[in-house]
Amino acid sequence: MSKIDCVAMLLAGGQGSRLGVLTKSLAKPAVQFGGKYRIIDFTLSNCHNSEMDIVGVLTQYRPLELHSYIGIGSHWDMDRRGGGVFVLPPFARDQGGEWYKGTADAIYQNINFLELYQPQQVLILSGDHIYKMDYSLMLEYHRDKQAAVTIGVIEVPWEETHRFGIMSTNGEGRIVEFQEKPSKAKNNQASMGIYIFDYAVLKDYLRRDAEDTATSHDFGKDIIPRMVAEQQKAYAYPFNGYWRDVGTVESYWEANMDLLAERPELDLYDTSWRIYSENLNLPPHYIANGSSVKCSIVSEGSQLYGNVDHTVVFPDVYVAPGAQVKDSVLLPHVRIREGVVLDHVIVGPNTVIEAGSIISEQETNICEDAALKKYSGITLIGADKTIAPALSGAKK
Amino acid sequence: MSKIDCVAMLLAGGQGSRLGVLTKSLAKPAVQFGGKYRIIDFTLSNCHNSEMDIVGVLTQYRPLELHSYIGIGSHWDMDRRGGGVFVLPPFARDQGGEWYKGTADAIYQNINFLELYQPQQVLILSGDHIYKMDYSLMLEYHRDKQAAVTIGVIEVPWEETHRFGIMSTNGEGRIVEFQEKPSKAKNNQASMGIYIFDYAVLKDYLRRDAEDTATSHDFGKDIIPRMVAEQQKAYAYPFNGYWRDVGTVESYWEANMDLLAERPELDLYDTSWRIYSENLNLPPHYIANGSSVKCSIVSEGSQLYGNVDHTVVFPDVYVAPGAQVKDSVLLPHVRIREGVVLDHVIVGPNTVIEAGSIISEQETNICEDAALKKYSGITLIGADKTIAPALSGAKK
Amino acid sequence: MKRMMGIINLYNSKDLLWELTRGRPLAAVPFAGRYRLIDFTLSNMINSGITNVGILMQGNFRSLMDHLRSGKEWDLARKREGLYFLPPVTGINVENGFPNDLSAFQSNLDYLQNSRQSHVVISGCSMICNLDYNYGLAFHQEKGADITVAYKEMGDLDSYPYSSMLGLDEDGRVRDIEINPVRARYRNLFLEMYIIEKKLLMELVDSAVSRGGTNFLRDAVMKNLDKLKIYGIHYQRYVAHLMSIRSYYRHSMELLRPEVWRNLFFANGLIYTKIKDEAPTKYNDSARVSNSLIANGCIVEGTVENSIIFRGVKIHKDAVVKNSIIMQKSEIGSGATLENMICDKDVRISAGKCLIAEPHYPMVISKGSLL
Amino acid sequence: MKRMMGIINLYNSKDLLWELTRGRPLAAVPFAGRYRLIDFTLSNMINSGITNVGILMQGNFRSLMDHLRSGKEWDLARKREGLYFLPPVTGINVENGFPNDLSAFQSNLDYLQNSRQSHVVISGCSMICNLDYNYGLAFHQEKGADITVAYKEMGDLDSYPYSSMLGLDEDGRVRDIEINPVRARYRNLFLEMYIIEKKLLMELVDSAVSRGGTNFLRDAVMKNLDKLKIYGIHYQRYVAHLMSIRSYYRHSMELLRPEVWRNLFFANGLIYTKIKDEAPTKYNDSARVSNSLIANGCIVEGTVENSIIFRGVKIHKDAVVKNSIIMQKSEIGSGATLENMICDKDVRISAGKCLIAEPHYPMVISKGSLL
Repeated sequence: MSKIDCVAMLLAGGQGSRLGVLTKSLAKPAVQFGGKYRIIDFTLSNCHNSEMDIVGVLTQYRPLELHSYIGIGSHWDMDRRGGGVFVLPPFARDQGGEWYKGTADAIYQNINFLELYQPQQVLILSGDHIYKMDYSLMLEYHRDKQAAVTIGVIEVPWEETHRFGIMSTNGEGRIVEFQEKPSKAKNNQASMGIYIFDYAVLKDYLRRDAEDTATSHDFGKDIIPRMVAEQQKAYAYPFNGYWRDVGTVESYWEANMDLLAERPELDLYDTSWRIYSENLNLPPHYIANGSSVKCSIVSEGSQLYGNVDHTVVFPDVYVAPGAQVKDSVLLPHVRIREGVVLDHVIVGPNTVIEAGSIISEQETNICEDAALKKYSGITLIGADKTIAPALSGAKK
Repeated sequence: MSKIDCVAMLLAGGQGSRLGVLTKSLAKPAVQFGGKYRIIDFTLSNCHNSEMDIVGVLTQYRPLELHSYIGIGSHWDMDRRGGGVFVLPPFARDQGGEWYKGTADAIYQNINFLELYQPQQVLILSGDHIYKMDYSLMLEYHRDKQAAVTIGVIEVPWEETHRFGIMSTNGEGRIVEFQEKPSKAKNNQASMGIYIFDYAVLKDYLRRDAEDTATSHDFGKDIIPRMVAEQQKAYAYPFNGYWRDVGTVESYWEANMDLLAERPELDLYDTSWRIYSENLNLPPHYIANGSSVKCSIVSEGSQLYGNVDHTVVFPDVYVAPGAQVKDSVLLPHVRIREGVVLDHVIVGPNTVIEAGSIISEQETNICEDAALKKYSGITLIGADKTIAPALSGAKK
Repeated sequence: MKRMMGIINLYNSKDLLWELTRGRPLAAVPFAGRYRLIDFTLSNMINSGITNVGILMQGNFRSLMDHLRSGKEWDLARKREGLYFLPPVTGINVENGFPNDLSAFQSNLDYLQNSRQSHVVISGCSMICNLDYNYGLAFHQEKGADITVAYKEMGDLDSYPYSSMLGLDEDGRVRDIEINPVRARYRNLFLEMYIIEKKLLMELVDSAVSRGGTNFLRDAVMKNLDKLKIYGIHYQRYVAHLMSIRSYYRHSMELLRPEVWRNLFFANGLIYTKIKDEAPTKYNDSARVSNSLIANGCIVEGTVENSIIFRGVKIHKDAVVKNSIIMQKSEIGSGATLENMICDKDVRISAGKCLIAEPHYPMVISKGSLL
Repeated sequence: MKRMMGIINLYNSKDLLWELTRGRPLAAVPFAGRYRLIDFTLSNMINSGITNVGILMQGNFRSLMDHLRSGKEWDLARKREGLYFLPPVTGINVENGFPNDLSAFQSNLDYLQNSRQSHVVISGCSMICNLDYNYGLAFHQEKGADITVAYKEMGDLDSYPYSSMLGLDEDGRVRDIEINPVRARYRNLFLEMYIIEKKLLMELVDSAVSRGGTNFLRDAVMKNLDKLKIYGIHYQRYVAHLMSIRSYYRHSMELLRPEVWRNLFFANGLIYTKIKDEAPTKYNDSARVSNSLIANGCIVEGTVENSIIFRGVKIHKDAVVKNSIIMQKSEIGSGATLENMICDKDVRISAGKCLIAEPHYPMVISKGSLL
C-alpha cells in the first residue's frame, strides 16, 4: 500500500442523548437534517470535496442504520480503489474486546488501521456538525506552520465560551494556552473538535495517554492540554464560515431554520461544494391548488395541499388540505391530516398527526404522552407514532 | 421495505485460535485459502449463487481486514439495491454495549436487523467452512417439511462423531434425538452448523434463551436440544458434497491439498457455481525455462523458476531457480530464494525464505523460533518474516 | 425464477417530437420533472425482476449513455448480466441500406443466444406506464401464445394518429395490425411491448432478415399473423403515449392529477433515474405555487401555476410561469412571463421577457437558448 | 491537482491486424494473457491520476463496451466524471462522407468544453507501454510547448512499415511528420500520444474541420507544424507497437522476457482489466511447462513451451503447445500439437490434430473455430 499524505478519522460513536427521541434507535450522525440529509453527510461531503480519500469512521452506539447508510461511501463518491470509507466499530482482540473509552482511546484502538497507511498527518473529525469546510486548506496551513497539531477554531459569543475548549494564541496563531470549558475564558476562540496531528506525534501522545490511568482519554480534555503544556507546536486554524453543533433539540431546530433564511449562511445550492446524500428515487413533489408554500424547503415525493410556512419538509411527506404548518421540521414519511395546526414542532419519521390536532407553543389539544416532549418552546414528536387530539379538547 | 423470504446470518466472529499465526492479525473467515480465496468467499459465494440476497455478517474478532474485505459485498456481486451484505459488529445501546456471548446471543443482539426485513425464514451460517452448497434447495426442503428448524447434516466417520453435534432421525428425516459432542454417538449424521429457522420460532427461542442465565447461548448446545426436547418439528437436511472445517492447521493444510487431486471433490472450475473473491489485477504468472511445476495450483502474478510439486501457490509468489517446494502452501507475496527446500510447509504472506534454507518433516537447517511452529509434521511460518538458515547448519 | 430478459428497442418508426429529439434520441427526452423516457421502460423491467437488459441503440446516443452510464442507478451494474449497450450496425451487416431494427436484432443474435433466460420482453420507449411484466408472462403461458403483445383500449381514436393499432378477435388473438395509420380503424393502441420465447424471437428475426425484412413489427411479426398465435393483453391503467409535442405536453399536464402521479410513480415500483445530488427545493417569501410538480434543486421566488419544473431550475422574483414545462437548470428572470411554453434544458429567459403561446399548442424553446 | 483529462482515439488509420480485428475494434484485441489493448492506455491514464476519460468510439464497438461496462475495474465508475463513451457521428455531422476522427472530435467539443481540466492527453491503443503522463505534462510546461508528442527512437527502421515517424530538430521540436510511410525516413516512432491544452485542441479541431479536414494528425497537427511549437518527448522504456499480425506475435513473445514482463506490468502502476472471477490455474501430474505466461482459470495437463495462455484455457493430456498464443476459453484436445499458432477466443482443437506454422509467420485460427 502506498504512503498516503493524510488519513481522516471521523468520530461517529456519539449517542447524542440530548437529541431526545431523535436518537432513540440511531446514532446522532445518522439523524436526518435539512430536508434531505443526515448529519454525517456534511462531514463526509467535506472529506470528498477536500480530496481526503481515506476516511475511517469510528462507530459505537446503535450503528446498524449508520453502517448500512455509510456502506463503502458510494453516496459521497468515495468508493475508490485503495481508498474510500472504512467503518471501524470496537472489536475483540486476543484478550477480549474493549469499548471506546474516549475520543483519544477510540483512535488509539484503531492505530492498526492508521499503521496500514502510514500517513504524514491524521485529520480528526466528528460527525456531529453542520458546516462546509475545505480541510485541504487547513492541512496546507498545518504544513506551512510545521505544526505538531493544528486545531480548527471559530469565534463564539463570549457568553458561550464555557461550553467549549478555548484557545489563546500568540501573533502567529500558536496556541499558548488551552482552557477546556472555562468558567472564565481568556478568549473566545473555540475548538471545533477538528484536529490535524503529525502522525508520529499523535502516536506518541496516544500511547502515553493509554498508559495513563488518570485521564479520560479525550482529545480536548487530555491530549491537547498536555501537548500545550509540553510546548509542542500547536496552532489554531481560524474558520469563519457557518458551523453549528446540532447536539440539542433546540440547536437542531435552529440549524434547520437557518436554511430557510432569504440568503442562508450555508449554501446548499453551490455546485462547486455539493453536499452528497442518499437519494430515494421519488418523483418531484406536488404542490396543490389552494395550498400556500413559502419560506420553506421541500423535498421529493412530498404532496402539499395545506399551508406550509417557514418549514423544512423531508421526502414523502403529506400535508392535507386545511392543515397549517409553521416553523416546523417534518421528517420523512410524515402524514399531516386535515385541519392540523403545527407551530414549532419537529415530527419524527413515519409519524401521523391525525385530523384536528393542534400543537403549538401557546396551545395544544392533544394528550401529552411519551411520544411528545417539549424543549423550550419546541415540541419534539418521535418516530412511528400516531398523534390524535384528546377527546375533550384539552387546553394548556 | 418489502417482505423478504429468507435472510442469511453469517457468524464470522470466530477467532480461530487453532489456526496459529494465520489468525494473528485477522479473523478466521478472512484467512486466505486455495491459491486465491479467503475462507469466507465460499459461504458468501454460496449465498450469491443460492440467490440469498440479504446477508448479515456478524463480526467480533479483529474485524478490520474482514470488514474492508467484505465492504458492501461487491466481490460477490451482492451490492444490490435494498439488499446485499451488512456487516454487524457488536454495538452499544443506551445501557452500554455487550459483546456476543455465544452464537445464539450474537443473533439475538441483532434481532433489530432481522426485524427490518421480517423474513419468513432465517438461514444461520458460519464463515468457517469450505464447501459448495445450494441453500435454496435446503430452504425448499424446510418449507416442504413445514419444519420449525432444519439442520444441515453430513455423514462423518464414526471415530469423529465426538467432535460434532450428532442427529438421530426417523424415516422422514425428523430429528428425534440430538447429542452435542457425544462420547458414544448413536449415529454419524453430524450438524454442519447450518440452520434454517422459521423466524417466529427463532425469535421465541432466542428470547427465552436470553432470559435463561444458565445457558451458554449457543445454537448447538442450547437452542437445538431445547427445541428437540420440546418436540418442535426439527428436520435434518442431508448434504453429500465436499465439506471441510478448516479450523486447525492440519485441516487447513489438508483442505488445500485436496484441491490438488487429479479430480478434486471441490470443483473450482465449474462456471455455474463460481466462487467469487477479490481480484488483484496482476499479470499472468510466469513459469521459466528449467522449472518444473506439477500437481499444483498457481495464481496470477507469480514467477516460478524452481521446482514446485503438489503445492498451492497464491498470487505474487516468487520461487527462485534451484528451489524445491513440495506439499506446501505459499501465501501471497512469499519469496523463496535459491536452493531452498520446503516440504509440508505453510508460508505466511510476505515472508521471505532466504537462500539455502531447508524445512521439511525430516530435516531442517534453520533456527526454530517463534516465527515457525510445527503441527504434526506441518511447519507453519507466520506473515512478514525473514527465515534464514542457521550459521551452523543445525540438524534435527 | 429469472426467466425473462429485456430488450429495449430504440428504433422508432415515427418520431414526431421534433424539437425535443433534435439533439437526443427519443429515449433520452426529459419527462415528468426528473426522468428520461427510457427510465420508465428500464424501471418496469427491473421492477419485474429482470436483470439482463440489452438496448438496441440508434442515432446519436451519447446523451443516453451519459444518462445510463454503468446502470448503477437501476441496480444493473452487475458482474453477471446487467445492462448491455447494443450499438448500431455499421458497414457490412446493413444489407438494406439504412439502419433498421431488424438488422440490429440480427447482429445481436449472439447476445440473445448467450443469455440464460428463456423469454424476452421487448419494449420501446414512447409508451410511459408503470407495470409488471410478470403478469404478461403468466398470461403468455396460460394462453400458450407464441407472442403476447400489450395494448390499451382507447376511447378517442382521433387523439392517436400515427400510432400502431391492433385488431383482435373475441379470444384476444391479434388478427390485424395497422402500423402508424393517419386515421386508425381499431381502438386498441399497441403499447410496443412484446413477450416472446427467445428461441422463437431468434428464428423470426433471422427468417425475416433473410427475406429482405427491415422492420421488426412489420416483417417479423405482422407477416406471421396467420402462422403464429399472437395474443393481446389489455393493460388497464394509465399510459402516456408520447409521439408528438402536443401529446407530450398533454400527458405532462395529466401528471398534475394526483391519481395519475400516484399511478405512474408508485403502481408497481419506483421509477429510477440518474442521481444528481441536488438539494431540496427552496421557496422564498415571495413564492406563489399551485397545482405544480417541482423537482429537487430549484429555487422558487416567483409564481408557478399548473406547471412542471425540472431539477435545478431558478424562478426569480415576480416571474410568472403558467401551464408550462421548464426543464433542467433553466432560469426564468425576474418579472418574466411564460405561458404554455416548453423550455428545454439550460434555457435562460431574461428579466421581463413575456412569452405566451396558445393553450394546447405549446411552443418549444430549444436547449441552451438565451432569450 | 487534476489538470489532465484523457481522450482515447479509436480511429486508426492503418489496421493490419486483419484476422484479429474482424469482429472487434483494435482496442478490444486480446493481449498478454488477460488484457485488451485498451487496458494499457486506460490504466496509464488512471495511474497518472486522470479521472475523466472520453473514448472516441469507432466501428463495431459492442465487444469493447462489454469489456469496459461501467468502468468500475478502472475505478472510473464515478458520480462526477469517469468514463465517457463518445459514439461515432452519424448523419448530418459527417460532412466528408465517411467516419473520421476529426469529425468525431468536433462533434464532442461540448464534452471537452464541459470538462474541468485544462489539458488533454490524447492516445491511441496500438502502442502498448506503462508510463506516467505527468512527466509529459511537466515537459510540456517546461518547454512552453503548444503540443507535446511522445516518440521512441528505434534501432531498426525496417521493422516499422506503416508507422508514423517524427523528424525532430536538435531542440526536440517536431519539424516533419511522416504518416504511415511504407519505408520510414526517420528513426523516431510516433507513439500516437499528445498532450495539448484543451482550448488549443478545440480551436485546432474546429479550424481543421471547417477547412475540410478529416484526419486529426494530418489536418489539425501536421498542417500547423510551422505555426505551433510541437515538441517530442522521448519515452525510453519498453513499447510494443501492434500494427500487424507479425508484430503482434513478436511483441507477445517478448513478454516472456522477465524484464519486459516487469516493465510492462509494473513500471508505473498495475494494468487493470475486466474481472472474470477465474480460479487459479491447475497443473496436473502430466503438465510440462516452460518459459510461458499463463493466466488464471486454466487447466494444464499437457506440454506448454514459449507460449502465452489466456484465461480459462484447457490443455489436455499429451497436447503440445509451442511458440503459440492461445486465447480465452480455447481448448486443445489431447495429443494435439500446435506450433507458431495464434488461436483466437473459444477455439477448439480436436484430439490429435497437428497444426504447425513457419517460425515468425504465425497462423491465426479465428474466434470460435472448431478444428
